[in-house]
Amino acid sequence: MGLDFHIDHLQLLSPAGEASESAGPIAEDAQLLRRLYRAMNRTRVFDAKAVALQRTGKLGTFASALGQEAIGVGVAAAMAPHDLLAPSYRDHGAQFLRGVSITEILLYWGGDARGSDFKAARADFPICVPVGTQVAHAVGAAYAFKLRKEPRVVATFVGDGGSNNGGFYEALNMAGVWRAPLVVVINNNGWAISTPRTIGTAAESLAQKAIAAGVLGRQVDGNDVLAVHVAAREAIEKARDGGGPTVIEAISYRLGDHTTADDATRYRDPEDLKAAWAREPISRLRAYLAAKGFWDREQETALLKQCGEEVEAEVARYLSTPAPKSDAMFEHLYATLPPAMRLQLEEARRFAPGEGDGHG
Amino acid sequence: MGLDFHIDHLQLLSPAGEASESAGPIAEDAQLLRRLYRAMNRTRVFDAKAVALQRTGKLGTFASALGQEAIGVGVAAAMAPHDLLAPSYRDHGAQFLRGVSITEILLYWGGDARGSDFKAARADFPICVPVGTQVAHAVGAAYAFKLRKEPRVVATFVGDGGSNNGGFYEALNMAGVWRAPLVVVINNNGWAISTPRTIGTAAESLAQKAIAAGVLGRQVDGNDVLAVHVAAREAIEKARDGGGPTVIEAISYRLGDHTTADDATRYRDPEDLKAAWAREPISRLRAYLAAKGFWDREQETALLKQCGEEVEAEVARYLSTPAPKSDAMFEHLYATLPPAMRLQLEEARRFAPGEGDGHG
Amino acid sequence: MAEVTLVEAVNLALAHEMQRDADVLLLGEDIGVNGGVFRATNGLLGRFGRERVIDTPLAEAGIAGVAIGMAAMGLKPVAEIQFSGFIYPAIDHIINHASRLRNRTRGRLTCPMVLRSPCGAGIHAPEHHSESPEAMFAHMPGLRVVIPSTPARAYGLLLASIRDPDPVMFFEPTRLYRLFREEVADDGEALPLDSCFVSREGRDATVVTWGATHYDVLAAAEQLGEEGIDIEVVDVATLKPLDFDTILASVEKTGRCVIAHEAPRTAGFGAEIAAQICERGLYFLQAPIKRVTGYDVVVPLSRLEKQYMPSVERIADGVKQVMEAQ
Amino acid sequence: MAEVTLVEAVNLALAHEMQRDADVLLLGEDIGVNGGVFRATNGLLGRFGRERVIDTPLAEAGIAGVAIGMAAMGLKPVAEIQFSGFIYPAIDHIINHASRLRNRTRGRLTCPMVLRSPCGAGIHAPEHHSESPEAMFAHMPGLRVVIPSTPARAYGLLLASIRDPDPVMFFEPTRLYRLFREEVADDGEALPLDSCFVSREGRDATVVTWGATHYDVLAAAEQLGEEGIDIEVVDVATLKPLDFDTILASVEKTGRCVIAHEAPRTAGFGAEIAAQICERGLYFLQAPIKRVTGYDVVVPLSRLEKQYMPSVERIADGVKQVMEAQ
Ligand SMILES: Cc1ncc(C[n+]2csc(CCOP(=O)(O)OP(=O)(O)O)c2C)c(N)n1
Ligand SMILES: Cc1ncc(C[n+]2csc(CCOP(=O)(O)OP(=O)(O)O)c2C)c(N)n1
Ligand SMILES: [Mg+2]
Ligand SMILES: [Mg+2]
Repeated sequence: MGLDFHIDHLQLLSPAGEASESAGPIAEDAQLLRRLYRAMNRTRVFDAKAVALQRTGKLGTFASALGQEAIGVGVAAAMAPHDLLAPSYRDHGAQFLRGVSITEILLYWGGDARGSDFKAARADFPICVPVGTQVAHAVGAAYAFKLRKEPRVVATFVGDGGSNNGGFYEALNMAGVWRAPLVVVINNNGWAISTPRTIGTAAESLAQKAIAAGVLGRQVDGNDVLAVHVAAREAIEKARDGGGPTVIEAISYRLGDHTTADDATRYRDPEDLKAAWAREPISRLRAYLAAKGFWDREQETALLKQCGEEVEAEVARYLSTPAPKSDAMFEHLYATLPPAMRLQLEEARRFAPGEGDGHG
Repeated sequence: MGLDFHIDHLQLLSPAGEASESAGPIAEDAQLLRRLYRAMNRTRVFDAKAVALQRTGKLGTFASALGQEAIGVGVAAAMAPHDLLAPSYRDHGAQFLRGVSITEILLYWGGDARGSDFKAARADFPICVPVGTQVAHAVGAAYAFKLRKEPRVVATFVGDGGSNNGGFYEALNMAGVWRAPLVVVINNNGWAISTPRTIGTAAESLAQKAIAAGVLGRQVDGNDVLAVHVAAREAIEKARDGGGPTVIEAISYRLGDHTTADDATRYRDPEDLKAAWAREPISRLRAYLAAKGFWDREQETALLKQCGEEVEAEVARYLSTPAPKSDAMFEHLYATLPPAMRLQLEEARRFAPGEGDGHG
Repeated sequence: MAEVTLVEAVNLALAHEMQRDADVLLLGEDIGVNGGVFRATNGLLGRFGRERVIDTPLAEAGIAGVAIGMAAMGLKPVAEIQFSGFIYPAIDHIINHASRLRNRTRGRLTCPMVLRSPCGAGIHAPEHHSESPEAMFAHMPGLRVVIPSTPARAYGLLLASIRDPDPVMFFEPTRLYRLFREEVADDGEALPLDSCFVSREGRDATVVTWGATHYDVLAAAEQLGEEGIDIEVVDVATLKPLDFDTILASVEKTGRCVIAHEAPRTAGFGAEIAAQICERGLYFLQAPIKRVTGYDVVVPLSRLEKQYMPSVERIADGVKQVMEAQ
Repeated sequence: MAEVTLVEAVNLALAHEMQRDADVLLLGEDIGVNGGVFRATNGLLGRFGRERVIDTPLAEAGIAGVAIGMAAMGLKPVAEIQFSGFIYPAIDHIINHASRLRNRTRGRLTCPMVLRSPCGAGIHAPEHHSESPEAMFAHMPGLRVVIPSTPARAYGLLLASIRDPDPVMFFEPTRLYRLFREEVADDGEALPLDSCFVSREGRDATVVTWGATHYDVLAAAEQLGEEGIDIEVVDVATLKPLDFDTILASVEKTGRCVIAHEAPRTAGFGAEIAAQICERGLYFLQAPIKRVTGYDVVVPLSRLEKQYMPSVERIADGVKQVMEAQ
């Protein structure tokens, strides 16, 4: 008697950018691969700019996705528009593909709630800061879709640190019981701020956390956007077909600081960081694309130029957005402001310093 | 690549009371087996009496361990006196072996906090009602022992329902990282009040929840006190030797209502209950003991008489315990009552109705 | 029109809204086949099916969290936390998400959910089954906090809570669940969520109260009436947002005020009411305010719970104190 | 004697007690190599080792729970919750266990733990990093709730909290962490946990406050002084159990009272203070009490946090209001 469990591991592109024999049709899908490549680059260009804005006092604390671009991009590219995203705070790579604008992400980290009023991704959840709580929201949304027989799937992201939180476990366990149409992606970037993954859990993998919930768990090379994308596509299809949830552990590395408020040199061996750069997802895909003739130097130059220009335009839009007024604290607190709170609103107005300066 | 996990299942005594070939020395240890048998019977006699007391208005709501006697007894009998117990609310079978008195357990369920001031098991945790929270306390205590290099092990019990709670997971995960000297026993009695185990989780076993924490998980037949005891002994020895925590899922069945406030006929198929009676632990062990010549009818009669008398004596002690006074609310709230609360204490005294009647 | 208990009124309201609105669904521990440990959801699984009456795993944080996800997608989940003593793990989702989702997204996503939970002492229940945590929630911006004191108010306020477009904490005093019956027309008429109720008019002093204590205040009012003291009783019912005007008008009339609640005194919601009187009604007061409440101790196990709760005697005594003071 | 910041004072106190008492140990997220995200535990891992300075997994409920288990076995854990916005999952263990263990076991087991957590707005931090949840804890019987307002008080009160035989919630206003320096002798002298501090004596009105707002109240006092209004400033410091006598004595002297705190007004701890004045000091009041607080809204993201907080201007304005009222 007894029970046996297996956690598989998927890698389609080696760190050197060579496709494995089992890579399948995706390895030949130049159009898709270029789309993924562009999106990853756009995320990286944005991240660099956002960090620079913070350094010059034009943005609040910011969490860059540097090195983990393949995860957000690979997953979001597998989603249908009517699917739903429940992001963490490091998933703008995915959010951009969902239609969230760079300006919105900047407004959010610039301390302006209007950044969460996504003009395009109307149904997607906003950025979630309390680590792991977004997984329960994702499960509830997935339940709603299932109940209404809408063929929609929810994808959510959580960190390696977050996967040790009770909220992650309770939500995943419910998803298992309810066979909710859900994909939980663990961005295992090796660190929860200064806490290495090995101090977070004794589990050999994070994918095996799915076993506790009776859910399928898989490991993928999170620096291999092909593997991420294929695993996400399979999980989303399974969920859409009523096959229930999947956990995907995507193994990557946080090449930057935790946020701009962090200084990783305090706790991280520079050698580790150097080694991780050798596995990073963008140059890996570039090597493959170049070798296949799917991508050349000119395209590269054009892409980086385009990303830079686009980001600059959005930054300008962000910087010229007038600051919110004190009324905004009271707006949308309830559908209708309780009359007794009117006095507070007026007090706030009375004491508001010259409102109206931009985010710069 | 990939990872493989195995959950084993231990049964040494079949439901018919036949020992398996691999049962080992315990199957011949008449003295130990008689001790286990006595303790299980004592628990059962107590449970019947406690339920009767509640029915006649002499006890508050009570949670019987009927059918699950092998779990508490099998585990507690494997503990050393200086080990520590962090019980749930259904573990008086274990607590009795730890030296907690019947009177204390009755006082607790009779609504008198003095029932948690164990005269013998001074260091053991009190009964824990918020499901699953005791596991974290157990981990903290185990950490303290490890830090101080005391060779003590903590055992804690949690239900099948509780094993789906985030608190269980967080605590177990910490225990895994810290290699805490801990044994977590999941009393899988099939039900969380009216919620069957299958609605609680999609996991094929509850032992596999340990995998998520990188901890060893085992399944045992929880109606087989030999299996429970052997598994507990192995886990405790491992923990004492620095080998870290173990999760033991003991599969049993709740033969009674959830508590005296519950009516299981509302939600439970009588056929299931009947089938479960055929697997219950006491008659199983009796059959084995009798077949081996370790136990006879006279011993049985004497045991039941003795248990009955002892329980009656303790019940009398419980019933004649004077009710607590209103001061008790203020005592032990802090090491020293804040002076400003003195007025409240006096107000309570002033309004206390004729204090001093017994629990009857 | 039938005479029903408070718990039956809760059941009627749930059934009514589930029938009327397919977006309403229930989730919680043991609410299905078992009909809830207090039978508040009795019969609803049979009528509305497993998909809309969900027996959840034992996970209060998860229950609150998934309810938020459902609500954000337009469902109207009514989640039950089996006892208020087990609501604490859900607080994170309530304060960090339920109460903020609308504000955070500038109205793009909303959270029309109700979190029901039995509360209070007095039924000889085990440890942790006698909590009164309403003040903690009344402190959280973006929430509504409701506690009914009669079957009719339970029915009307629960309907209103389910229909409200924002999250509502709905606490049901277990001691009142079966204490008395009252005529309740199952007519789908909601009661307002922004008003206190004047349960009894009186001249001499105002007693502001809610939940199970309301019952004892009315009993004290009878006793005091016989002694010639005529008290006005205000049932707060909706603690947040607070209809302070009704309280203020009463205190203006009577000039004296007792606040009675079961939760511990310090930083209980009675403090907020006293503070507002102090801010806006100071000159009405002919005597210091008196709070008659649970003591600042852990709710004791059942043998002492009566000594803990604000009894009829303590309430009457409190009123006499404010009557005597000059 | 060195001039230190508040966060350095916290560090000094932790180091002092760890050195003095081998039972003291620290646990929390990123408190080890990283020294805490605010550096409150900087250098302590190196000095006291991994076994006594524990970097935990990301699990606030678990952190509180294991700390209770450690404390019950006689250790003196000082747990850090990285920000008060993430303290909510820990509430269950705090209210259901930490605050009750001694009472529940009639003194057999105790819970000498401290739960430290940075609190408050004003440092342009991201969402959920600006909470002021002290009132929720002040409502829980069996706890102590402490909030220092200066480096010296942080040092002395933290020492006292660690030495206290019961659980203490210790909130550290992030805005004060590095705002100013003060001389602090690292002499191991604790401050009392049962007293408010009169930070400034004055004749005309009493301002009761705590935490970061204390700093602004002192600034307002300077301004008001120039305008001829002389306020007395009471730093509550220990909210629970409350030293109300010091507050009452001040209000008796001045006859006017403003209560200033950063948490939302409704059911904030200011309400408790106002209520007690209303009960015991009504006749001292020459004007209604005024609360100057955070509004009853979700703490906004950083662009609006200044508008949310009780500013020097709002505090001064509040004092003038109570001065004008008759
Ligand atoms: C519940 C909670 N606790 C603590 C924090 C503070 N915090 C923010 S991010 C973080 C680490 C998260 O690590 P991980 O889950 O691995 O995600 P990553 O940041 O690496 O993407 C912590 C502790 C938080 N946001 N939420
Ligand atoms: C956190 C929490 N939620 C809810 C309850 C109410 N309750 C008491 S026992 C129980 C079911 C527990 O089931 P299980 O863990 O399987 O233990 P069993 O009672 O079967 O031994 C519930 C829901 C509780 N005590 N604690
Ligand atoms: Mg991480
Ligand atoms: Mg069970």
